Amino acid sequence: MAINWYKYSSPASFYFLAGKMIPIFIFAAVILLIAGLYIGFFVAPTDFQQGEAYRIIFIHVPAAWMSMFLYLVMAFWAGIGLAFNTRLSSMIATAIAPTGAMFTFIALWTGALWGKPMWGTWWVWDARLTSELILLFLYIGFMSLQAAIDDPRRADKAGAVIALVGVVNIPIIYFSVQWWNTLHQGASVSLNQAPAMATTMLMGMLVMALASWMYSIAMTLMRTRVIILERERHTAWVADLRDKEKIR
Amino acid sequence: MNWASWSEFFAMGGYGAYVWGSYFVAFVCIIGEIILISHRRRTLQKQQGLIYESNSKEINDNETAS
Amino acid sequence: MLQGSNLTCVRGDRRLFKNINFSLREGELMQVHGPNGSGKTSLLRILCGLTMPAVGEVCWHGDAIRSLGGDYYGVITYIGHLSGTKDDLTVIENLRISSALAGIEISESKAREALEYMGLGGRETLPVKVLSQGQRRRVALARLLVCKTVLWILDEPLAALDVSAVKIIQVMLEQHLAQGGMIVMTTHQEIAISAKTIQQLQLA
Amino acid sequence: MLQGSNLTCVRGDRRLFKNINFSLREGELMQVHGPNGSGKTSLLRILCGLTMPAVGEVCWHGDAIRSLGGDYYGVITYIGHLSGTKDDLTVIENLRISSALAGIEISESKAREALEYMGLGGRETLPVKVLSQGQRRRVALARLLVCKTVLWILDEPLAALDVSAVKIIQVMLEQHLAQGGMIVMTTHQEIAISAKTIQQLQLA
Amino acid sequence: MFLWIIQRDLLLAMRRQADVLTTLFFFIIVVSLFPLSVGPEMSMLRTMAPGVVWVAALLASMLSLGRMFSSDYLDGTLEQMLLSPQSLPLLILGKALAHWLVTGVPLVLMAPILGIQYDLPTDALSVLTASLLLGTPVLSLIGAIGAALTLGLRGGGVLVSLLVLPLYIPVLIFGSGAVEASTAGLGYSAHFSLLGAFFLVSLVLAPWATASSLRISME
Amino acid sequence: MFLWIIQRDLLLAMRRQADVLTTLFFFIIVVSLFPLSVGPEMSMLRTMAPGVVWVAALLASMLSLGRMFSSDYLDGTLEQMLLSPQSLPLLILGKALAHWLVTGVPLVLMAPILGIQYDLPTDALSVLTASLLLGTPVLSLIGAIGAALTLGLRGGGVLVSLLVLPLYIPVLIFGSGAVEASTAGLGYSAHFSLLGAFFLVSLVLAPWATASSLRISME
Ligand code: HEM
Ligand SMILES: Nc1ncnc2c1ncn2[C@@H]1O[C@H](COP(=O)(O)OP(=O)(O)OP(=O)(O)O)[C@@H](O)[C@H]1O
Ligand SMILES: Nc1ncnc2c1ncn2[C@@H]1O[C@H](COP(=O)(O)OP(=O)(O)OP(=O)(O)O)[C@@H](O)[C@H]1O
Ligand SMILES: [Mg+2]
Ligand SMILES: [Mg+2]
Repeated sequence: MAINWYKYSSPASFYFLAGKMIPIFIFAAVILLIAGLYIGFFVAPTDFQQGEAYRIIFIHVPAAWMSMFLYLVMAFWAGIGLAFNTRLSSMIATAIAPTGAMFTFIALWTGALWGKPMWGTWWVWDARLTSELILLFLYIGFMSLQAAIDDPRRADKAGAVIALVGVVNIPIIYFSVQWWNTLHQGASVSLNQAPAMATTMLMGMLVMALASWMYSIAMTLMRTRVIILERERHTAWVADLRDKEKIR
Repeated sequence: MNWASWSEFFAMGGYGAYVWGSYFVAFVCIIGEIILISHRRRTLQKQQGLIYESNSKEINDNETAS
Repeated sequence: MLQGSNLTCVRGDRRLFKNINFSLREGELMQVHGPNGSGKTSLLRILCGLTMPAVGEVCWHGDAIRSLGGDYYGVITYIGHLSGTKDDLTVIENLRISSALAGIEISESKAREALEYMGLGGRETLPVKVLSQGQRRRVALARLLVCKTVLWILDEPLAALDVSAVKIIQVMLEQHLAQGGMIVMTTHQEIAISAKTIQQLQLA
Repeated sequence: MLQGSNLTCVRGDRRLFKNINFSLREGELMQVHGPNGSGKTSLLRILCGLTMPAVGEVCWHGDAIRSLGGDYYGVITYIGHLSGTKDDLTVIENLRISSALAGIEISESKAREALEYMGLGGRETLPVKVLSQGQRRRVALARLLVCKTVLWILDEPLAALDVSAVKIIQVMLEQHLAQGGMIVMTTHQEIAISAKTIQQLQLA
Repeated sequence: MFLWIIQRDLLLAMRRQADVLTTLFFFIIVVSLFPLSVGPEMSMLRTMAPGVVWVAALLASMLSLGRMFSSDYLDGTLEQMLLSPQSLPLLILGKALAHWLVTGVPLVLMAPILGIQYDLPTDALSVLTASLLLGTPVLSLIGAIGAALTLGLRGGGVLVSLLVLPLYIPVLIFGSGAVEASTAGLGYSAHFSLLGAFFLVSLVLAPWATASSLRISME
Repeated sequence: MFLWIIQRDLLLAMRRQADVLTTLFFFIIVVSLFPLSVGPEMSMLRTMAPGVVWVAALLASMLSLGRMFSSDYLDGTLEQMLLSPQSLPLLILGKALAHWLVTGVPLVLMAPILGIQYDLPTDALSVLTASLLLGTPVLSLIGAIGAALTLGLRGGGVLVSLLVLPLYIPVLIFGSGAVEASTAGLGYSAHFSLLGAFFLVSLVLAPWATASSLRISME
């Protein structure tokens, strides 16, 4: 018989399933991270325009990608939770937000550290950079709203509304690039110098991006598990779990 | 291999501060996040006087039994 | 007919009540009793559809109220702990606007009449913020005189009222019941209402 | 000794009462009666010094209260229609802070004890905003248990309370009077308090 | 019904007499602060003008958001609104319209005068006014969502700005962008059609989102 | 006693968890709005920077004024404060201090980072921070008067700004003036001594003025 997927939409089953999956994802993340860093620092050659500073790319670009992607994933789960009143999906959305905010912060930070040597300034008010900053605000707004509401059910629903409204905003901000003269380098600047270098760099970036993926999944699962315990601490299955552990 | 020596590696062609600053902060964020989550879990356990850490096999048995 | 089946209410970590069943017919009064914090207000809000019960369903003539939406709101009047009056508006404006909100537009003279009846004569044009506690409550209750709804859900309507006002309310409730209305109410004060059937619901 | 001489209160273009005279001694209770809007709250606020009377003077042991200022505030406790609790703080924080504000710092255990006595045991760490109407009132009244003031001025202390809470308050008031305290209070509900002397002041 | 709500909110605004005036006054002060703190060079001021006016409009609109539902919430009127047989999104539309009439319209009327202070050319002035006319209703509509979500959360005043400002940003960009484009002699019809699109989208979606936020908040 | 009040207000702020953070983010967002609507030219932004940061600080402080007394008023705590045997001006000083700790201090800490985004030189940054450090307490103290006067006038949020902004303007002018003077290479000690004078005067007078305003509002 096929796996009963529906079963895993109950927090209890998800809790145990997630418990089993976390080590796998952490392991994958560590392996990929080591591989990615190795490629980034030892295989990829020096860029003749930017010198060694370009090696920031291996953290900057995956972080920037993740920051945007995680927002969409978060809004998706929050929306599912709002529409179908499934507790678990709302919890996942809540669990994704801090990780997404962290990646946004990393993208901003590494970008700033890259900007100083490249553009001679930590910050410019350019569309790409500004939109990333706004993304950070969207994450923080989502988290502060949820933190300000005591009742978890209400927090879930209110968070979902703001997350979904925020999604409408993302493409708008993203396309506003066309009205602005952008300073932020696109892919063309340093990648097309030599084909060999482009491939190793691309490889490094992709491996690091995969590592970020695995890491994000692991963190989300871990945080979801904690949230489940916090919210379901009065249910029978948590009590069962607790008793069993005490006896042992 | 790009680097003749470790010191050259750490210097990053004069951009050491920027490159390592980026990687260091990113690393701190990641570790910080992990610590925050496990801290949250531990306070929960302390509050409730519980041990949630589960032996997945035992739980599995329990699940199929029920 | 208002029916509650299997109603359970959970607040925070506390289950206030569970498995409450009742059915209320035309001309019947249900008094909800219980000590402070036993969940009377929570129950009344569930009956209005302002809160969802953790388990169970409220039905109006057989249909779940959550599926009825606006149609249900057209037949109920809820008066809670808060009076729902705006401090900055005058007494008469408050009454007319709150009635309009409930779907009944009333003329100025009709409003004056209702206020006169509630003992607020001569105070129609004062802003509500200068009124005394009991007078505010009267303004809120005046709405019962002008509305044409069947089901009244009243949360401690007598709080802050003096004896003469309690009398007025008592008569009003009895008339409503005699005309085939239904009432669900809570109160910590004693009030003797004569009605066909009075159900008593005791919480915790 | 609290004395009111010739008190007159004017609100807007309405004179609520005039020429009220009374004097209240240790161990005495004064109940202020009157229909809604007759000026009971206004009188109590005048006795606290929150409002100035249009005519007349309130004296505490012979000195006009407006000349006493902070010293007078040290001997009275006023509990009005509003509960004076902060929705976002927990029950116990509210009690401790409101006591501190009144000049008495109480320990956590003392506060818990008072709350337990008021029937709020087990709810000490809930934010006040989730409490029921009657429970909020109890939090406000818990202050009477910890304060050491002589004169209590209570505006409808029984509103929203259930019978068991009314009982608690009644005992509390009697004890205070027996210890030589003074109480001025209003209420629309019947409450039988045994005291040396009970003065009845009827407004309007 | 719809009219009753608008009428009620306007009546309340009138009752608090100086209400309309104060929003306006706030707007004027913020706009006038800049020349004070930046200095009097005209060319500089002219470049800044659309941005400053728009930011001020946005802040003025945001500042008064708290009022939109919170007093209704505290005194129980909102409960009654949720229990009204009328359509809730329509009620909300009425409230947003009243909000706009009180906060938006005065700004639109005032903008040309302030623009003159910043030495804007005449056609830039009219573009500025038009962009405000199209943009400020969007601010009221979107703001309603934020106000509804933060209802009853004390200290919501700052939280609401955190939620709403990122959503205001596109309006700000295209609103001030239109004026800049016109000063630069470029076409600004694209900006306007985008503003119009925002307006339509928010007109259709915001009342619903606000209605569900209100139900969530009152749960 | 004094400590109790501060502690209570800080506790309230903490209870609304992200409260301090939200003020901070409000500040950051407002500061970021200007480049969005004015455009990204650095030289322009540099000139605007002190004005923008100061206006934002002023707004952040003003926005949270409503909170200072109104919730205490609505739930009756304020009545109790007036009846407290403690000195009322001292209580108010405590509240103003708590307000400053929650709204002012985060801004002071954040200002250098925002200054960097606007590309301000290092010494201008330190002058900016110092001017904020001296100026923001004045904002809280003066704000308290306005908040007390508009108490109970619903919709006071905007009215308070009407009352308070004119009083804030001198602080704004000298605060941002100090930074400009330093960028222009002129002395800025005169600005600072004026700011200091404002601080002392408001420290002495504002609590009394607020106390009597409160008594008037509660009459
Ligand atoms: C605080 C400053 C910065 C921020 C917020 C930022 C943000 C971003 C974001 C959001 C992306 C993903 C965009 C996409 O996938 O289309 C990205 C990609 C990238 N960034 Fe940055 N960035 C910053 C600074 C820099 C600097 C200084 C450089 C190099 C001089 C740089 C080089 C790149 C490159 C090469 C990419 C990859 C583009 C691609 O995917 O094709 N960034 N950045
Ligand atoms: N988050 C929460 N955690 C724990 N208990 C809660 C929570 N929220 C509400 N409660 C409890 O739920 C109850 C709500 O009671 P409700 O307001 O329905 O009482 P009531 O019967 O109307 O009382 P009253 O007679 O005082 O009006 C209170 O006892 C309150 O303490
Ligand atoms: N500006 C005004 N103009 C006219 N009348 C006013 C004005 N301000 C207050 N009043 C009247 O003053 C009275 C105040 O009454 P107060 O609050 O003291 O009554 P109370 O005896 O406490 O009544 P309750 O039993 O309802 O609490 C009310 O009748 C009110 O209508
Ligand atoms: Mg109740
Ligand atoms: Mg009264």
